[in-house]
Amino acid sequence: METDVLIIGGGPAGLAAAIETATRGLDVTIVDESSSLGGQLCQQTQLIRPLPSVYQPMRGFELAKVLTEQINDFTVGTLLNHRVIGLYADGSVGLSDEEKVFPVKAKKIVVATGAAEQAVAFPKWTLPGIITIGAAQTLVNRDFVMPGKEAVIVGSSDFALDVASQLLEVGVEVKGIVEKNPAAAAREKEKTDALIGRGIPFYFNSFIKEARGNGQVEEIDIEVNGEILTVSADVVCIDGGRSPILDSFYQLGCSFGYQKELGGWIPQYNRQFKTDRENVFLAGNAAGISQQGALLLTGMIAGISICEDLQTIRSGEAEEIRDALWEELKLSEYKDVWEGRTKHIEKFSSPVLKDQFIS
Amino acid sequence: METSYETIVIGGGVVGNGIAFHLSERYKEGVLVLDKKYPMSGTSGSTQAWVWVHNKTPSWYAEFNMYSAELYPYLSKKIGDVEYKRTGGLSPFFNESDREKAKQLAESYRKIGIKIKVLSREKVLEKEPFMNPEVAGATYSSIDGNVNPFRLIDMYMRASKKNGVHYSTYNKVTEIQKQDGKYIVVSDQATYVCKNLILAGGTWSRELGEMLGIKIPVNQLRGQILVSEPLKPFLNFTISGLRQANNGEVLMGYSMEQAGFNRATTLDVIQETANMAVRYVPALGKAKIVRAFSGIRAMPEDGFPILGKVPGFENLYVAATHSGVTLSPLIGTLITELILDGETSIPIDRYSLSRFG
Amino acid sequence: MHIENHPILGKQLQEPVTFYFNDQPYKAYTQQSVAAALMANGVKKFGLSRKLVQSRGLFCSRGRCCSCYMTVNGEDHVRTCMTKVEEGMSVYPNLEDPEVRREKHGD
Amino acid sequence: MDKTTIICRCEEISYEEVEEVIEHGGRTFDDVKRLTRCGMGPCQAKICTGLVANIIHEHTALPLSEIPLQRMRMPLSPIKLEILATNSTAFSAVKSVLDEVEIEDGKVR
Repeated sequence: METDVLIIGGGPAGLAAAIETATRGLDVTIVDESSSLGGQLCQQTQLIRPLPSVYQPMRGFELAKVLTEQINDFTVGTLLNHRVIGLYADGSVGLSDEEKVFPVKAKKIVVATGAAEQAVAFPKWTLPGIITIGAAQTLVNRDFVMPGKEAVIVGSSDFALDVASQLLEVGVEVKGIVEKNPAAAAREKEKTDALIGRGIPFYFNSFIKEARGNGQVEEIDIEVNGEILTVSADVVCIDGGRSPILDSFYQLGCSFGYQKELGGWIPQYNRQFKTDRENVFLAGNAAGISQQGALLLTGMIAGISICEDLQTIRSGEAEEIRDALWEELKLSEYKDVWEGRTKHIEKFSSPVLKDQFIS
Repeated sequence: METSYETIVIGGGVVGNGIAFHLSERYKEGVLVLDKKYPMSGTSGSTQAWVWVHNKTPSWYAEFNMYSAELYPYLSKKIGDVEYKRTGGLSPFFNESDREKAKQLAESYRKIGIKIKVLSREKVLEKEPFMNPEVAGATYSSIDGNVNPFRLIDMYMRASKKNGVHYSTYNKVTEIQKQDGKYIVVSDQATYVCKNLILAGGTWSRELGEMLGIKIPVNQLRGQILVSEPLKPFLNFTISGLRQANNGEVLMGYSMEQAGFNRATTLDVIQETANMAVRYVPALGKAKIVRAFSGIRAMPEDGFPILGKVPGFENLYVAATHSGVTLSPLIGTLITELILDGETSIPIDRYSLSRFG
Repeated sequence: MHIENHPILGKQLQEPVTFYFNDQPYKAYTQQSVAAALMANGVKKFGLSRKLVQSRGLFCSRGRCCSCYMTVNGEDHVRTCMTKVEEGMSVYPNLEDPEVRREKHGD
Repeated sequence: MDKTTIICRCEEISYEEVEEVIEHGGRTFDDVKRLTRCGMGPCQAKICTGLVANIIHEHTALPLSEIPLQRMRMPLSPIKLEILATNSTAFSAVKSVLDEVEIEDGKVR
């Protein structure tokens, strides 16, 4: 199979890249492991803001629908329920539909594989009922299943606080939010205050001492200022932050750098969102963890850059659009993320890890 | 930090560690092992780790491998459980026309004491019921087996350390000089002096030799291996091409490519290997593959070990070979004898670097 | 418990199906993953760990951690978070390493 | 952290076991992996990699940017062997052992 642009990952960034490239006449193929496009947006009921100026503010699942409809107007091949297995010697990407493995030869590849949730380990964190915060959201908003009756959340990122509200809305009792950092470090003051206002206890400077249960989690010990607080819970949601999913980049031979603000190790890339491997671009959380609106912008930049490379847009015009998107990106993400991204791009030609297969 | 040693071994792979351990059995002090990274990060950590004898050729080389395989049970007793299993080795063939070749092999090797049976299709399926019933036959020898390479190196290191061997890891050697009958070894972390120097750099032997102006003609040969998830024990033998490890994983692969030091895997070879594996053992088709890895074999130019004294250099020794896992205990024993006794219990002249002229 | 009426998304449960866990029938809906369907029915323990023989269930729900491995329709080690539940599906817990089953052949 | 805490869920490797490797000079994820099997299970280190990096960081004071990524490999997620075996009929690089036996004048060389 051949295509102009192969987009790995049909989440917001991948879809944004698909829209930019497909509307400019390129033959685009999106591959995604799940059965629908939209990625994590599909189960996000929170309002997404800020969004790029071309979109009205809306909830995540609505945005997924809007983006998917936009590509439906063009000839975009969608390989759902397909996953990337690896890479052939000639650079073709190997996909599987669970019946066979076959190569796809693409002129340009966009890796938009998103982010993985990081774990927080404590004694007996392997018990059933202890799940990631993302898993809790999927259960509630995609599968329409109550993950439990009494929940404790470990971590208090923006995302975790959104999910805490969503759990409350469907009737899960949130027995507490455990945060290892002090209250002063809270990034989402507004959301924190709102939850405190609804009577949700926040335990700052705290961590999970141990989980217990017979066959599944039944109670946990929280260490708060040296004291142990035992809380009964049948679901514990772990929010250990997120980091870019790198497997595809690694196989493609991309180099990496380390930017704490972007989620740790990330591929090297430049202002075009192009990696140091020929014809390999990237977008979204895979290029550094950021907010939904920013992820769309990164996909748009990658898309425009591909069109420029494949000459379906004039270079000057591409440069203008890209500059404008970068301006918007600056306003769409946290200041430290933006600064991390700027630093990362400056270090494009001096990766920390390269030639990882050469011994 | 100590920088003066009686003996320095450069290379902490299965060969270097084998030498260090066997030396440490006989003298307790003054051995240092240097590794550019951490032991197992090279060839020794990326192998199926067969202890394999029966169809190596020519016969004198098979004999050499047999002596080493015979040492494994004793090695396990000395350094601890390395998950060595003398499973017996089975090399299936699918064309009846190969039977003649197999018989000739068995006949030739009987003379040197390697017992090989040529099995009928029925016998193969009786021994290994999951083998493809289309198999025509197999050669079989009870001498073959396998070992856990990670355990092997771990146990070598623990035993050596107990005997007083020092290890310095993440310490790449950058320069070697000969001065006043001693060797000066310059590395990332320090400059060392030693009397005896052993080059056990595996795939990097050529580069090490160049530091002293010696040509050690070792090339690289890539092999790609697939690993399945753990399965209930169902394979009885080390089959040439695949084996089931102690924890139930099946390792499969027998590929050879020239790719220099590039340890990437490619779907092309992964798919070919998968094909080979399902052809050998069709029931494996449902098993899930969790990983593919590449190992770079150290391959001397003529395929045979380079062992012993380096001509023209007093107290300089080289041990560079393919089949390091199989040969490790024997090479360790022989190099130790060479250093401490000046001669070896089994002649190794054939393996001298001097053969390359 | 299934969420019949989601506060924001409304009534979304699609076609009901019956699937079997340890041969017992359970009710689920077609859009649900096998893992979610089990959790809706109060089943959280999907199997046992290999070494320490401890209970395991859903963890990442992204097909990455393999904690939700189960035997589905006779296939061992299926990632149940990535597999949609189907009418009549038969699900068993992951209790031990898969057994290799020999293909039937003519002799 | 409690020393018995599981770090690798698949292979059930504890904090203590990871710590021991670092005490023996290991400083990368892959060093820990080869000595303990941490990260060698079905998930192939997708969950434990960050946890191990943190332990190495705590014990060696190496900054996280100097603790390299684990080596990632194909297949990117587990796949049945029979699926992998599709679309390939060539045996160009994969050889059988018996092919290496060379016979000369009716005898093994």
